[in-house]
Parts: sequence; C-alpha cells; structure tokens
Amino acid sequence: MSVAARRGGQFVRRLAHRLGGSPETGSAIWETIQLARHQDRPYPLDYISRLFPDFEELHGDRLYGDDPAIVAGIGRGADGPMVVIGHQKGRDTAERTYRNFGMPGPEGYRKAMRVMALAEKMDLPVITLIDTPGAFPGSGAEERGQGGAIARSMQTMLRLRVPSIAVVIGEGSSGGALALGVTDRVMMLENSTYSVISPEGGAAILWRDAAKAKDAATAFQPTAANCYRWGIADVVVPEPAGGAHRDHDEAARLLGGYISRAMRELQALSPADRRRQRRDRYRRIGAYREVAVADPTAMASGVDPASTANGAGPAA
Amino acid sequence: MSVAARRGGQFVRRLAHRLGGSPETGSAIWETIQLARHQDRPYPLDYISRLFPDFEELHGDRLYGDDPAIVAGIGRGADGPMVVIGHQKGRDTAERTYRNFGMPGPEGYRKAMRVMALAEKMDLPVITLIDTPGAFPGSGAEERGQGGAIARSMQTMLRLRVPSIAVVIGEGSSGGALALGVTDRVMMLENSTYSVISPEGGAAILWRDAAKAKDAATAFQPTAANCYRWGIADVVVPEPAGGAHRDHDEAARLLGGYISRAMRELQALSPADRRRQRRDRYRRIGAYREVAVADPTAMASGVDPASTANGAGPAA
Amino acid sequence: MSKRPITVSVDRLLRKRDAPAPRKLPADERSCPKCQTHWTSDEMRRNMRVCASCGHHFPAGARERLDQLSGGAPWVELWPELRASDPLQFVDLEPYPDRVEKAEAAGSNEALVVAEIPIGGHDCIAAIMDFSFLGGSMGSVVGEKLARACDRCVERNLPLVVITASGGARMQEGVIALMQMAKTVVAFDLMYDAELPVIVVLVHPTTGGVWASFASLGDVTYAEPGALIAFSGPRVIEQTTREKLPPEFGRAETQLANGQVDDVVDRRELPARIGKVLGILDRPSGMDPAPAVTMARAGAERAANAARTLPDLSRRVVSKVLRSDEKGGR
Amino acid sequence: MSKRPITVSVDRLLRKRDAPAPRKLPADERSCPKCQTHWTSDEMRRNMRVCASCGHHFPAGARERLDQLSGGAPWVELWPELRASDPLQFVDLEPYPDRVEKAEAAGSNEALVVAEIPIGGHDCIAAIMDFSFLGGSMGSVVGEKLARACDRCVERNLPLVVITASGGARMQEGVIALMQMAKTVVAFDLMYDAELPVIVVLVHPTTGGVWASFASLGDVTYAEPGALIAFSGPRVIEQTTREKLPPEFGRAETQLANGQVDDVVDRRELPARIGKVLGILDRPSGMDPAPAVTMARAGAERAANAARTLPDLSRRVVSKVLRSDEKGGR
Ligand SMILES: [Zn+2]
Ligand SMILES: [Zn+2]
Repeated sequence: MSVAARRGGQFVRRLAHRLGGSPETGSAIWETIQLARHQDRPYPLDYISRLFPDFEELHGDRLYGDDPAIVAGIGRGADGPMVVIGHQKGRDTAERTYRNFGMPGPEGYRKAMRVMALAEKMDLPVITLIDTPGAFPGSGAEERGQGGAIARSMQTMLRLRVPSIAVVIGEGSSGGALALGVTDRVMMLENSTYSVISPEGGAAILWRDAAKAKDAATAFQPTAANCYRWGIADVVVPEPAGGAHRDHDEAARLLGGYISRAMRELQALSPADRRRQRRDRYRRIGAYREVAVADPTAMASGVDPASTANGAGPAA
Repeated sequence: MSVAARRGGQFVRRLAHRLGGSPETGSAIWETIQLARHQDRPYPLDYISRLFPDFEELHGDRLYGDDPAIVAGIGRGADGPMVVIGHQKGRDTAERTYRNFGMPGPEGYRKAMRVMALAEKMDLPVITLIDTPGAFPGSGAEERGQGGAIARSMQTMLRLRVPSIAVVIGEGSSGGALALGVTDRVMMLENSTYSVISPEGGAAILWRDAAKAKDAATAFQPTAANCYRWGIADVVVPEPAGGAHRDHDEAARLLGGYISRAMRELQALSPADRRRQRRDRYRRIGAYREVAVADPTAMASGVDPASTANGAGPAA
Repeated sequence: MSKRPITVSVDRLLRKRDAPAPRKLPADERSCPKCQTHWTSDEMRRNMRVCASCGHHFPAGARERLDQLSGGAPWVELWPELRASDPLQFVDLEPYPDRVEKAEAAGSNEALVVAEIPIGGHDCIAAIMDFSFLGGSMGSVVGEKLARACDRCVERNLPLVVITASGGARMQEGVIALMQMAKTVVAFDLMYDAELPVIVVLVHPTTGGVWASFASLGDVTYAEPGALIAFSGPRVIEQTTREKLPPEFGRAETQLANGQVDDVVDRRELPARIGKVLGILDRPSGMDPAPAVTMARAGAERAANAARTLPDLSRRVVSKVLRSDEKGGR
Repeated sequence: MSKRPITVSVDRLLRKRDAPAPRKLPADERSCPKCQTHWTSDEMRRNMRVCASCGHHFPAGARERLDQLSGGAPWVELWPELRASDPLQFVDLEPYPDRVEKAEAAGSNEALVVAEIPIGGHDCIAAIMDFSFLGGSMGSVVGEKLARACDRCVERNLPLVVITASGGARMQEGVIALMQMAKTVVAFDLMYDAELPVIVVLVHPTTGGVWASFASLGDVTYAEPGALIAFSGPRVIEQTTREKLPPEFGRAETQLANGQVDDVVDRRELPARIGKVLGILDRPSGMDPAPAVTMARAGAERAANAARTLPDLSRRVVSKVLRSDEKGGR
C-alpha cells in the first residue's frame, strides 16, 4: 500500500468519523478553528508558489487602489494557465498589518473582479483560495461601497463562462469569504471552517460577550465535515497528518490533485451548462418548513389556497 | 410650403454654403464657438424635459460618488423607453459650480457606464448629449483613474448590444467629450463644435498663449460642417433660426425628429450588425500617407517589401 | 417537500387573536424621537408612519407597506406557508425555535413578505422585509421566498420591487444563512436574463449580508431618509478601528453622496416614484421575448424544481421544528 | 491607398546619412539628472539607458527598445510606409508638415513603430511609441498602425506588447486625432474577441488621449519607474485648480498605489517580465479557436478592408503633403 493511498485511507476514515453519528463536540470544533487559523498554515501565496511555477501577481482595481488583503494573478501549473485569487493574511506582524489580517476592502473585491474579467477574456479557469475573518469593517470601506463590492463579486462569479473552483483553505467567515466563493465547485480543506460570522463576532452579537467565542463556534458547527453534510462544500480535501501547517509541500500536492480532477470534470461541460449548474447549486441551498395554510375565504374567492389576501377580504 | 419645410430648406442651404467652396473663415468659426457655448443654449436637461415627459434621473457610480457634471437616467418619449446621458454645464454661477462647468471626473463616466449596463439589461437604446470643455483636470480625478474611466467608457459603448446615438449639442472638447461619443450614429447640432481640445487649451499649448484661442479655433475648424465633411459626424441637425438658444422647444423638436429617424434605422439592424458597423466606423477614421519603401536587401532575404529589418541584416 | 396536516397557519391564528393586528400595535402610538410631537396610531398610519412635523421615518411593517404601495388596492401574499426551520439546532441565549415562535407570535410569519400587487397601476411582485421579525435577518425562508419571487416575475413577465430592512444574515442558521446571499444573487440574475426591472428601496437599517447581496443589485435603488445602509454597522467599526464615526455615517443621504443609491425618497412619495419608474420601463406587451428571456424562463422553472428535490436536510428540520410547534400547542 | 513612386523611404535615407543612427546620438552622452553620474553613450546603451548608479530611466527610442525587448534577436518593422498627412492644413507657430519633416529628419518615421518580434522566445507584435517624434503624439498614423498591429495579431494568433510614451492626441490633426482614441479602443476590442493577450508598458510620460484610450486597456499593465501617467498633466491641473501638486503626482509608483497599474518594472527587467507573462498566457497551438476568435478574425479582415476603402480625405491629404515632400527635395 502506497503512502499516498494509506494517507487517503486515513483521511476517508477521519472524514467518515466526523460525518457519522453524533455531531462534533465543541472542543473538536474549537480545535479545528485553531488549526484553520494556525499561523504556520499555508496561505494562498504558499500554495501558489508550489502549484504554479510561473505566477505573475497583478495589482490594483483600476478604480481606486490596490488591496494587499487579496492577492490575484495569473499562473501556469500542471493544468495550464489559470487565474488565482485569494485572501492573504500575512504571517508576521508587519505583513499582517500590511495585509490588514486578510480583511479586504472594496478595492480587494474589485481587483478580484478585474482579474476575473481577464480570465473571461483569455478563457482561463478561476481558482479562489478563501481565508478571511471577514471583510474589513472601516468607514472608508463603507464609503466606497463594501456591500456592493461583495455583491457584485458574487454576481461576476455567477456569470463567468470559464470554470471556477473555490477552496476554503483556512477560515471562511461572512460575506467577505463568500464574495470569492460563488463557483462551480466548492472545496474545503479538512481543517478549514466556513461560517456566517467569526466565532468572536457571533459571540459578541448573540451572546453579547466576545469571550463566548467557543460557545458560538460550537453552535455554528463551521467544520468542513458539516459543510459537506449540508451541501455547502462539494469536496473535503485531506490535509497532511496533523494539519496543513505541518507540511506545506504535501498540503499543496494534495490540493493540486483535487483541483486537477475537478477541473477536468468542469472542462467537460459547456459554459452554459456550468453556469446553469452553478446557479442551481446556490438556488438549492436552504432549510425551511412548509406549513399548510388554510384560508377558506381566500379559497372561496378563487385565490390560490397557498396565498393569503390582504385587508380587502373579510378574513383580515 | 410648411414652416418646417421652409426651415428645413433654409438649413440645407446654410449647410451647403458651409460645406461648399472655401473653408469657413476664422470669424465664422469663432462665432459658431460662441453659439455653441451660449449660456442660454439648451443643455441636456432642457432637451430631456421636452423629449421625455417621463424621466427619472439616476445617481451615483456605485463605487465612489455621484458626479453632477454628468446627468443620466431613464426616460420614456415618443420612441419608447431610452437611457439618456449627457454633460450638464449649469446655467447660473451656483449651478455651474455645482456641475463643475460640465467637466466630469471618473465618477461621471462610471455613472454613465453603470447606466449603460442598465440599458443593456433592459434592452434600451442609449442617447448621449455631449457638451463639455473636457474632462476635469484635478488631482483627485487623476488618482481615481480619469484616463481609465474615459477609455472604459468608450469600450463599454463600443460593446453595447443596444442602439446608440451621440449628439454633440454644444461644445465637444477632448477625450472628455469622446468618452460619451462612441455610438452607432454621431449627430452634431448646426452650431455645435467637436474638437481635440478647447480653443483656449490648444492656444496655450501650441501658441503658448491662451489668448490666441481664436487662432486655435481657426486652425482646428471644429464646426459641424467640417466634422460632417470629415466623416466624424454622420448628421448635422438644424437649429432654429439664430441658434438653439432662441427657441428651446423648437430645438428639441428638431432634434427629436432626427433621433426618431435614426433610431428606426438602427433598430432594423441586429445587435451584431450594429456592433460591427460601429467598429468599422471608428476603424476607418484617419488621414495618412503611404510612401513607397524600397528595401532591396529585405526583398532579397524574402521579407515583405513593406517591411524593414533591424540590425540583423546588412542593410541596417 | 411534504406539507404537514396543519390546517390553520400560525399568523392566521394570531391575526384572529389580536385583530386587527398588525395594523395597530400599542407601540404605534408614540412621540417622535426627533421632534417629540405626539401622534396617535391612526395619525401615524395615515401619514405612512412618517412624522408630519419633522419627516422622521418610523419603522413600518411589511403588510402595512404593501397597503401603502398599492394605495389600498388588494394584494395577494405569496408563499406564507414557508417558515423558518432550525438546521443547526441552534441555541444561543435561547433556542432559535423559541425566537422564531416569539417573532411569529408578534404577527409576522417571516422577515420577508412577498406579494403580487399593483403599484401605480402596474402589476408587479413586491418583496418586503420586516425588521420586526428577528431584525429582518436573512435565513433560508427569506432566500427561498426571494428566489420564488423572481421565478414568478420571470414566469409572468412582471417587475420586482424590493424593500429591504435587515441586520444581515440570520446567524442562527449558520453558514446556510450565509449562502442565502449567493441564492439571492442567483435570483436577481434570472431577472437580468429576463430583462425585467428590479427596484430596490433601502430602509432603516439595511446592513450586513443583505446590503452585500441583492440589496446592492437593483436596477434603480432608492433609500428612505435617514436609513442606515452599511455592510458593517457603526458599532462594529468603532470597536474594530477605534474610529469615532459621525452621526451621518452610512445614512441614506451620505450613501447618495457616495454614489451608492439613486435618490433618497420620502416614504410618502415612494408609491408614485416606483410607479413612475415602472411606467418608464414598461414594455409593450406581445413583444417576442428575447432569447435571454426564454432562457431565464427555463432557468426559473428548473431552479424551482431543483429546490423542491433537495434535502433530507430540510426534511430533518421540518420534523424537528414542527415538534416544537406541537409543543407550543398548535 | 495609392503608393507614390518613391523608392527610398525617408528614414532609410536618414539612416544611411548618420549611420549607425539612431543607435548613437550625440545627446546620448550625458550626465544623470538625478545623481550627476556621467555616462558614455555606449555605457548608456548597454544599460538600456538606465543610470547604473541611481536607476534613473532616460528616454529610449522605439527601435532601441525593440532591440532591448528582443535581446538583439532580429525583428521586422511593419508598415513604415505610413506617414503623417495634414488633413487640416494646420499652422500654429509653424506649419504641421514642417514639424513632421523635422521629426522625420531626426530619425523616426512616426510616433509609433510596429514590429514583429520575439520576446523571451515568444513571437509577438510590438507597438512602441517614440516620445521624440512630436512628443509621441497620437495622430492618424499611430491609430492606423496600432489598428493594423491588432489585425495582424488576430490573423497570426499573436500577443500584442505595447510601450506608450505620449503627450496625447496630435492637435495638428484636430478632431481626427481625437478619434484615434476610439480607433485604438476598437483595435483592442478585436484582441478581446480573439482572446489574445495585450501587455501595456507605460513609460515617461504617458498622458492625455493615449492614457485615456488604449494605454488604459491592457490585460497586464506595467509602468517604468518614475513615469508620469496622467490624463491631465500637472501644469494644467495646477493652472486650473490652483492646487500645488507633490512631485510624486501621477508617477508610476503613485499610480501603482492608486490601483492603476500592475507593477512598476525596471526597464532592465522588462524583457524577462514580459516574456514570463507571455509564457503564462501562451496557448497550446492546434486548439480550435473559440467562436469569438473566428469572429475577431473576420472583424480584423473587414476592418482592414474598410480602412482601405476610405477617404477622399486622405487622398486630398496625400497629394498635399507629398508636395511638401517634393519641396524638401526628396
Ligand atoms: Zn418628528
Ligand atoms: Zn543617476
């Protein structure tokens, strides 16, 4: 049995364990969050340098500025030329400050859109690597349309003719993460997380106490296994034993394999089919009840029984 | 003979006079420039209020701000719903200041592009009304990409699937004017001007003396008749006797008729045909010589005789 | 998705109980926080919950807004049977189902009400958010209702009018709520293909994931005076960056200057303004639909089918939350 | 367009006269304006006209740049036969034809030189502006050459590399020069349809109508250190707004911070960087062209034909300016 196969086998067992039976414990979830945020964990530029021997980073949104919290560029690897975009956090204090801890402003998302337009022109697949505590909360970012930038980034991704893959490589929190996540395939690294908000943010709002982050994490259950179960992630990508931070080369190699395979599947589809499936993928996500609504008055007046009429009828 | 026909006849004679024989004199050109800039001359909102009983002005580029030097919106007139965009100068001092004398910044062009995207979605024709001394020369405008905004506005117009008509209603100076001028049809009002730069700007650069504006105007020959002769304008639109400022209603009525007619012609074409013709229209503009270049060495080595080789060959 | 044999909906029952709720709540009778003028609930209602003295805009419920928009003409609510479920079995300071129950008890069935309605003589679909329902937060029901609203627009060739009021994604539905952002963008994309207009009105407050998804993507975008419009709220920004924000931060008037909205429109003028825009963009009927439109129709149908074939996920949830309904004695 | 029976081109004659011009002009030998180091013209040439002490970038001619880009490999100039004409019979402080004549006498044939050239082992079309020819101003010849360059790229499936240096539109050609802005955008649009890369390098200075047209529309955009990149130059801005601009206004480094360029690249690294990008974007040959590509090919052909069928305008001009040539004794 090869090392790779053995590792693969271990991964399948790990994933099955996480998927099976009882939900993950709060401690297990909290541990995953620590791994997802580990400062030695590979960041986009770590994967890029390994998967794309030739890579040219591109800068600027052509509108206002360049946002170092997002890296974007063109690279050529095993699967040919691609556009790669990712949240870059920074490893030491100086770089973290420079990169604003991976929290983009509108310029970051607009740079991403600008480079997606290049992908569209040149018919290059788009890979996004997601790793952010969220979009930056700052007054300048708001003045320059943070909300619209995120919305339009999703819209741009949704309309791409080229194949696209998003990989959550660390923490994927809030709309700031999803802005780069509307793709044909969504992958999550084994120890990555995807959540509506960071545990600290959720704790501050729901528990009114940021220190309750662990409680929030337990409640959000943002692990890859759960996201896979919910249909948010299509694929869980194994990490080297102990986590991606232990072996960047191996982490990149594993991810590269998953990207190659998915890319081959996607390239077999027409642009129109990809777009259709992409739409359907997101259209489908949701959990709701349907309760029966009886409305004799409405029915009597010939209105769809699944509807209620306003003040005009005697029922109001 | 109806009044309109008589007026039409007068106009044809005026135009023929201007087109025929010797070039217009400097004084005649200078007079036209004064008319084009007359403070009582109708501005876009004057035409809009007359041609589009229902008009809703839209604001903002969704990126950074709203530029009052450009008005843009959706209107419904005799030819159905349309998108209208124009440079708005302002009539009194307060409005002139507010509208920055019709000199847009990048936000103005980006608002125009945003509204063109709406036209594209809703399949609405685009009308632009050009009247500007040029794009605003300011450091903020430069920081936010004035050049790119103008370039991309042209690119956006060039790619439109919907029909488009540009009308130079006053002074059309420099790239700031052309940014709204890349359309299926270009019309110029009888007393409007279209020029590479304002006479004052040209005088300052070429004569090194802004007071030489009249000399510059004489040299640039920016009148509608000349632009028509050069193929820059497809149509010259007559103005009421004495100029459009004498009778806004009549000026709007005349322009409306020309727009309706052109729109019917354009709507008979497919989007692909319109785009093709639009491209060809601009591809064709230019005046150059071709001199014969004999290069016996190059010919001997089998190179295209219309080419010259660099240092590699003995000819260098 | 299976329908449970419950014959009377929660909000119907509630309406009977507190009739004529939600038209008249005790909270309606109050003095203006800006100018202290006192208004009776009837005066408030007649002035569309705008202070007649100073123009302050009070919150308004979704159904009341529908009455305002239609000018009293009848409208028909669509899909009131869609209700929140609890996919994460989420508990913060209290369980999510309890929060939902309380919110439903206050008279709304969800944070978004969709209706077929005439505005200024133009038939359209309106999707109106209700901040009073869990802070107008966007969970699966909001996403699904908005998606169906767009499907319906495409099927019937109708424009969409959206009024937003939201604190953002509904955290109690976790990452599933986050994904509703993408789902609403998909929904608006069908409107794009179908060449149908989308008018968005941002009311106080429109923040978080709603502002960062469909609320930003209207063809024409208005805001009510004083509405806070932001991705991150002022408190979060002040805590993170230690900036001191001015009171006008993120307000409708500021966002107009920022180029983010087309105009700030007084609520009392909204029906007329929306009607005017619908009139301008109205298409001659009987026109051949463009190929994109045909595509969008197929897309809407397929999308609706796709949603119906989904999830053991929602099934699981259906049973779970209905149990809590039963517990509540309904 | 008719070719006149002139058998030797102006620049050929000039090259013979001052051989090996334009390689070695007396002006090349000079001291660095930034650090005062003195360089011989040979040192300058070997260091690509970059000061080896302080990195100051001196101006470089178009043909020298082609040699730099190709690393000395042969390149073939295209359409040197296109020359400026005088459609407006323009006279400012001196007649336009006299200005052109002087500029031609200094060794260039126009403000844009187009060549087929290998860069880093990748065949491409290069379009290089020459500021020394009437301030690199864009007239009809620049527009036409750039349009033909794009046509050629589409015909041969080649990428385009553009180096810009320009004061803007050539005023002496009036509104016809202005229209070259649109013409170059059309040209780049064919490259878009053909899915062919466009790399733009902005060198000092790139201003006015060039920055406001094709120079802003590269897929990848570099700038040389210290290059001024602006629509309006600092002097015009200071005069109009009475602002006092800092020395870094509009400089490459500032424009990188402004998000307007992808990187500031030292001239000595340009050939390698361009070669790298061309390598990344190189497509496997033998691929079926996408429908857009086929369309672009047809477009390029049609556009070229359209241009050839034009203008009594240019005919008029041809005779006019050739007369001035004859007057000059050539
Ligand atoms: Zn009040
Ligand atoms: Zn030096």
